[in-house]
Amino acid sequence: MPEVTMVQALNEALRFAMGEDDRVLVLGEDVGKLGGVFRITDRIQAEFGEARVFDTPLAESAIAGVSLGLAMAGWRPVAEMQFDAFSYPALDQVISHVAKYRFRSVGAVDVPVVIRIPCGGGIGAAEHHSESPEAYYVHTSGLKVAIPSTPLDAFNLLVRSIRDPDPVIFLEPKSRYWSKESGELSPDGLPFGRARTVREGSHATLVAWGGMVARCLQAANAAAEDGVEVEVLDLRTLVPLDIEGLANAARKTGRIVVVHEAPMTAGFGAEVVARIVEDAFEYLEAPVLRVTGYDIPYPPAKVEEHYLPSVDRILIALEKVLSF
Amino acid sequence: MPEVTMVQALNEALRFAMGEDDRVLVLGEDVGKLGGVFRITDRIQAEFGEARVFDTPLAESAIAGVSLGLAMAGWRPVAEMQFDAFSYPALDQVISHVAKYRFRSVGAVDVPVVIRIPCGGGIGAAEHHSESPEAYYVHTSGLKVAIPSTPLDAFNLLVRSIRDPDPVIFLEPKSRYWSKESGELSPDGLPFGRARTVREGSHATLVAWGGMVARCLQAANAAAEDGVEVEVLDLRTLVPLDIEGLANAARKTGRIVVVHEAPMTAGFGAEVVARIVEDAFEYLEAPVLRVTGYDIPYPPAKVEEHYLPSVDRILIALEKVLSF
Amino acid sequence: MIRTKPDDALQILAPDGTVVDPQARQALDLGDEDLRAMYRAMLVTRAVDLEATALQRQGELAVYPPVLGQEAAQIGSAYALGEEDFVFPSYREVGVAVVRGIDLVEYMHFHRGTRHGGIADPLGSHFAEISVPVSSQVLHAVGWALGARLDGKNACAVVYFGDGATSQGDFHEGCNFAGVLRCPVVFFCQNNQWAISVPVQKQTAAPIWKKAEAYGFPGVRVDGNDVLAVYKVSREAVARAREERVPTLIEAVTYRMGPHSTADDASRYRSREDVDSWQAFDPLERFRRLLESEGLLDPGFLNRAEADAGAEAAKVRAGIQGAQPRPLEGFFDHTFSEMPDFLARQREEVVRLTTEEGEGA
Amino acid sequence: MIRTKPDDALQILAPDGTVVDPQARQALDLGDEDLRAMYRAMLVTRAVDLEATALQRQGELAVYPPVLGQEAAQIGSAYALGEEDFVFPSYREVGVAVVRGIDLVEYMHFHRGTRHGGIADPLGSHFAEISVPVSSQVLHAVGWALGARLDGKNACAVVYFGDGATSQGDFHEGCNFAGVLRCPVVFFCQNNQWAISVPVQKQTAAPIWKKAEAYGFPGVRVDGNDVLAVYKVSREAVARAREERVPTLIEAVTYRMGPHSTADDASRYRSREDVDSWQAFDPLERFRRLLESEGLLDPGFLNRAEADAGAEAAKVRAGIQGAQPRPLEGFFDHTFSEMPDFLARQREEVVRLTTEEGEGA
Ligand SMILES: Cc1ncc(C[n+]2csc(CCOP(=O)(O)OP(=O)(O)O)c2C)c(N)n1
Ligand SMILES: Cc1ncc(C[n+]2csc(CCOP(=O)(O)OP(=O)(O)O)c2C)c(N)n1
Ligand SMILES: [Mg+2]
Ligand SMILES: [Mg+2]
Repeated sequence: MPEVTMVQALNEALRFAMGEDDRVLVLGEDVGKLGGVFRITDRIQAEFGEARVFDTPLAESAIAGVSLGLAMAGWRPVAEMQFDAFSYPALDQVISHVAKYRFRSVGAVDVPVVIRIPCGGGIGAAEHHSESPEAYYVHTSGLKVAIPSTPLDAFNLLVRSIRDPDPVIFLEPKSRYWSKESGELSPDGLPFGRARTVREGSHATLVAWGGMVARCLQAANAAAEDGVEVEVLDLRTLVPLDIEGLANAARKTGRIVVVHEAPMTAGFGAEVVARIVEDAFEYLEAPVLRVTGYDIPYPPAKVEEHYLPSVDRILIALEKVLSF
Repeated sequence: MPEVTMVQALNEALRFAMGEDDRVLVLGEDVGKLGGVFRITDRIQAEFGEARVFDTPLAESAIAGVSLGLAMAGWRPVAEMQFDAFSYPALDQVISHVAKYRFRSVGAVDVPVVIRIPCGGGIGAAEHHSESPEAYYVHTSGLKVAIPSTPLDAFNLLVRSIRDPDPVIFLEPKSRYWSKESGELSPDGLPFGRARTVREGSHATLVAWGGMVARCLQAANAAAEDGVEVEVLDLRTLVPLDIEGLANAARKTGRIVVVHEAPMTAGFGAEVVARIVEDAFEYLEAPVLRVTGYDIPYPPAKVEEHYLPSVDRILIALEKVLSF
Repeated sequence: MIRTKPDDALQILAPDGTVVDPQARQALDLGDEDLRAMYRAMLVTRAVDLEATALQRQGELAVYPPVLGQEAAQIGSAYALGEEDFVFPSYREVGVAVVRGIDLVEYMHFHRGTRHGGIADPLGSHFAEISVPVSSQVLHAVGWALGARLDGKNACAVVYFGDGATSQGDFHEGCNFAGVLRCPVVFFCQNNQWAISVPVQKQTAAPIWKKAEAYGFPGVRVDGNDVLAVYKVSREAVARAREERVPTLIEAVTYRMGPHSTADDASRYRSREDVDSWQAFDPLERFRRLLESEGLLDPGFLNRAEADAGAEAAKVRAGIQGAQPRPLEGFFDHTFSEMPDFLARQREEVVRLTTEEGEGA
Repeated sequence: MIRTKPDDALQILAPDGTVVDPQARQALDLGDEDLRAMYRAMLVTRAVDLEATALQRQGELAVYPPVLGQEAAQIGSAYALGEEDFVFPSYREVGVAVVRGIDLVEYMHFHRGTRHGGIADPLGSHFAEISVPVSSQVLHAVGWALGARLDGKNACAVVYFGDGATSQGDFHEGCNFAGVLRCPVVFFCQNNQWAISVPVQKQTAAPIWKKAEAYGFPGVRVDGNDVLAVYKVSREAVARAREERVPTLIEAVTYRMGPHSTADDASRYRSREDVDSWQAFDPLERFRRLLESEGLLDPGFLNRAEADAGAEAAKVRAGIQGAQPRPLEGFFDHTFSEMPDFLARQREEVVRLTTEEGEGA
């Protein structure tokens, strides 16, 4: 198989899922003829028809709530939110119903709804187009949250998300949309909750997801030039979280830095720190540190490079945990 | 001054604020004649008139967005959301505009909007009436978040929130609404970001806010019977957070448990752990543990006592950090 | 304020039970047994509703929102549905539940605080979980209807909500979706004049039925205390939804005779006289007079129906009194389709603690 | 599809510039200088808009949403406002900004990615920050209008949004609030037929102007490419808002001649012919012909106006080309009214790192 971008891999995943299960639907703003503003649904409508792939009116709360209703009618909707910040109008439906309907019905209703959300910054986009909302979703009990960092993972995780009888918030790091990878696009049954060791290392561990995995790899490579071997862990799914993998990281290196784009305060990085502290405190050689977006709204694109965790900031944090 | 309940203290705070500044408005569902379902606005409309205190149509996104518009017209709206889960339809307006408008306008627009939200469980309420949404708000840069645990704090913090030129999410722990305290209701300029030591202790520290402060105090008293002296810290405001106070707690006891009602995963407790780890790792004698609601949707009222952190669960966690 | 008929509202029975539209009366596809069944359902609803209020006063329910006064709106519309149609209720639809044969004990578990949702088998009974966030269920109904259309089913969704609910964004988004995506759905608004303390005049500046104009489908106002008129417009709306995939917005003008819920003190915002003035429009009384005049109320039936109503109420009482919730760990099992490890850990803690507690006691 | 006039739309000028409603033409409170100023504003808008598109192609702007084809809707409505009225724009309102004298360089900073909002002094200029989340600004306008009413001001808010925006809950909630709370606000919808790739026929099943029915205030459809007709209905709506506290929904039927934004490839969803067919309705051309026929286009004025337009475009180019954002730490200063400690700590890190970087470079 030649190289594919993450965009192509996601497109193939939708094709594959629609092919294997004719209850799968695709809906959202501009997902039809246009193929979505990022072309994730490119030619899907032409292939599967307007009944199974359709443009909705411009209303995200409805997209989420209608998806739940479709699931109650036995369909498996895959809904697209056009950008991160435009998933916020749907939060009420997601929190109060999509996440809770199985629970509310004491198990009587499956909710096989996937909500795809392009997320994160680093692509020079306008205001409200670069947010990293994962913490909102992760804190909402009843949701699974996946966020791939590579094309193959994107394919596997999306196919798996669509097969899942539970609601999955599927976050797509825009900054990795055009990254490439080669390999076989056949779903290998990648289970949720298993982090991936992207790079082995014994001195310290970087924990990341989505767009920051590549950044961490850069930092690890830079550190390697100074003889420091840094392990990089890609969480892949935030719910369920690979708690075991995190504890192992603590056991192995005892020095951990977690990196994310979202603001620091109450970001998912805090959860990673808290989990490690709870489960593996005795192995920690240094405080688990966070390198994150700052606690201000996402700034204009032309200064985003100073806002997002940089290789330098990651290296500084690594140095701190290494010299603790 | 005789004893007042938190309900009365909040009512007095609104009165006081409306009296000292005739730009203060009160709006929300049923805040007029009814005085709100919890009577926080009892008789306020009769006193200040229908122009300054008014019922809105049943639409929370509008309540938030209209409040921002009112602020742009030079008013200081104090909006009521009827219950925690009914603040979710307003999340988009709160996240994308109320929190960001000062930032978006590069400082040109003040946003003196207070959004009051009764929150938390423990009062036997129906589904969607017992949520603890603080993490959503805390993670949203640009918002301040206050949550009193006593009537006097409620008065002081609300008066101060209304005076604040920034948007404040004002969380009111329903389980404490009818708790009583005596003291002078004159605003003492209680600044944000200063935690309160509710009880001194040298062996371990409990960190909490809102409804769980009282529970922690119970646990501390129980521990005292066994000769264990537990300090209890009430954060009072989550943004800004008393980072110094948390670090001091680590320095003083080195053994910390944080307690909250919201689900554990990515709750604000994780932030407390992460902050302490970052700022005071070397003083920690034990992992900072969390005692929280479980990672399921808030359950039916009749089982909530097993869901919410109990004195027993807090004592078990204390034992763990003490025997580490 | 209601006169003998709300403005623009369709009516078949005057408040005194006389037929004001004989043609419409004749055209109804309702036999004697149907009429009796509807009356029986109204009696059952009234009895169960009053019993629930009493149960709340006795501490057996945590809180209860009475349907008192809205029985015609609920029974008339629910009776117009077929088995395959799917009901999406708010929190005040016990009358609809009665007609649909919903397990009323399970339903009351919601109000007791022992289970969420209140509907044991939503997919089997075609009756969704009780929905508290106002208007949120509108979207689920539209989604279900869209799904039914995609499946080529001859069925529609019917969603119930109040006058206050029409102010919510979800109401609008749902209606608009349904109009443009041709979803077979009936939007059934019970305008009971109040959203807790807010009168409908402060809720919106337009008549509710006219809001359908915004979505390109018909809107109709009906006297919501006239069970036959409600049945008629509902029947037409259901047919339009199923056959033409055209939604309808029905505004049933009625009145909330009780407080918003048992926790509400309505005297703070409305006068006893206002409420009393609506006594003359009682939907049961109105329908009773019609049945009487049509000779359908033989004492045998009436006794049986009243006995049934009492029995249903008693069954609810017996079933709910002292009823226990499943233990907390039981709820863990239904958060996800399978239990993830991190949750299993938490569940174990719950089991351990509650077992210890049990043993300690 | 537009014929010579959209159905039900108010029109004063036919597409060829002839007056179809002489009475309305005469009744306008516009002198010659007004007409010339409006035409000039349209020229400036066209020039700045084309320049912005060019700037984007050259990498000077990150992305830009052209207003091409919608100039009459924007200039006609903005010209109807007074100083005290407050504009709440979406992201496609450069024509309104031109009329209101907004600093266009600052405005373009938004599209360059060097500042948010784009409006330097919203409270002073009575022009709110550019709003990207579709329909969100509707609520701010209603809130401001309510505030103005409470202050007894003789002013209204005017909120701009598109056809797609009418599907959002915020649009509905805002209109409903305004209707019932009697807010002096004009809801100005530019129905440019498209929401990115979604045609208005797939957006809603009702004519947009009719949606006003749902809120109890007037709705009106106007030919959005006829600057005089737009002016007339806007003027009336502004008066109604200010004097009667009655909102109006205006649907200005127009066409988005360009792509949704410079990032969009419109050929994926609409044909060149569709777009070309709207060339005949160009709003500048239409108005030019009228002015010509009324003898207002002397070469002196025309040259000056065209020169002004070019100068404005050049000024935008000169101001924005290579323009730098304030450094990141500058943004920290405007997150809260005062810098809290935790943020100061983060700000220090930024300053340290960017200084080092600067020194390293
Ligand atoms: C989104 C949301 N906001 C607020 C509430 C609180 N609340 C419960 S019922 C109600 C009034 C509803 O009025 P209406 O829609 O007319 O229905 P009714 O209760 O009269 O049947 C309110 C405000 C809620 N349940 N959901
Ligand atoms: C809440 C929200 N959802 C989605 C988007 C992405 N988006 C930007 S513009 C647009 C279409 C808007 O169409 P319309 O309201 O007709 O305005 P127009 O662009 O035609 O001027 C969409 C979907 C957004 N900005 N905000
Ligand atoms: Mg009502
Ligand atoms: Mg448009």
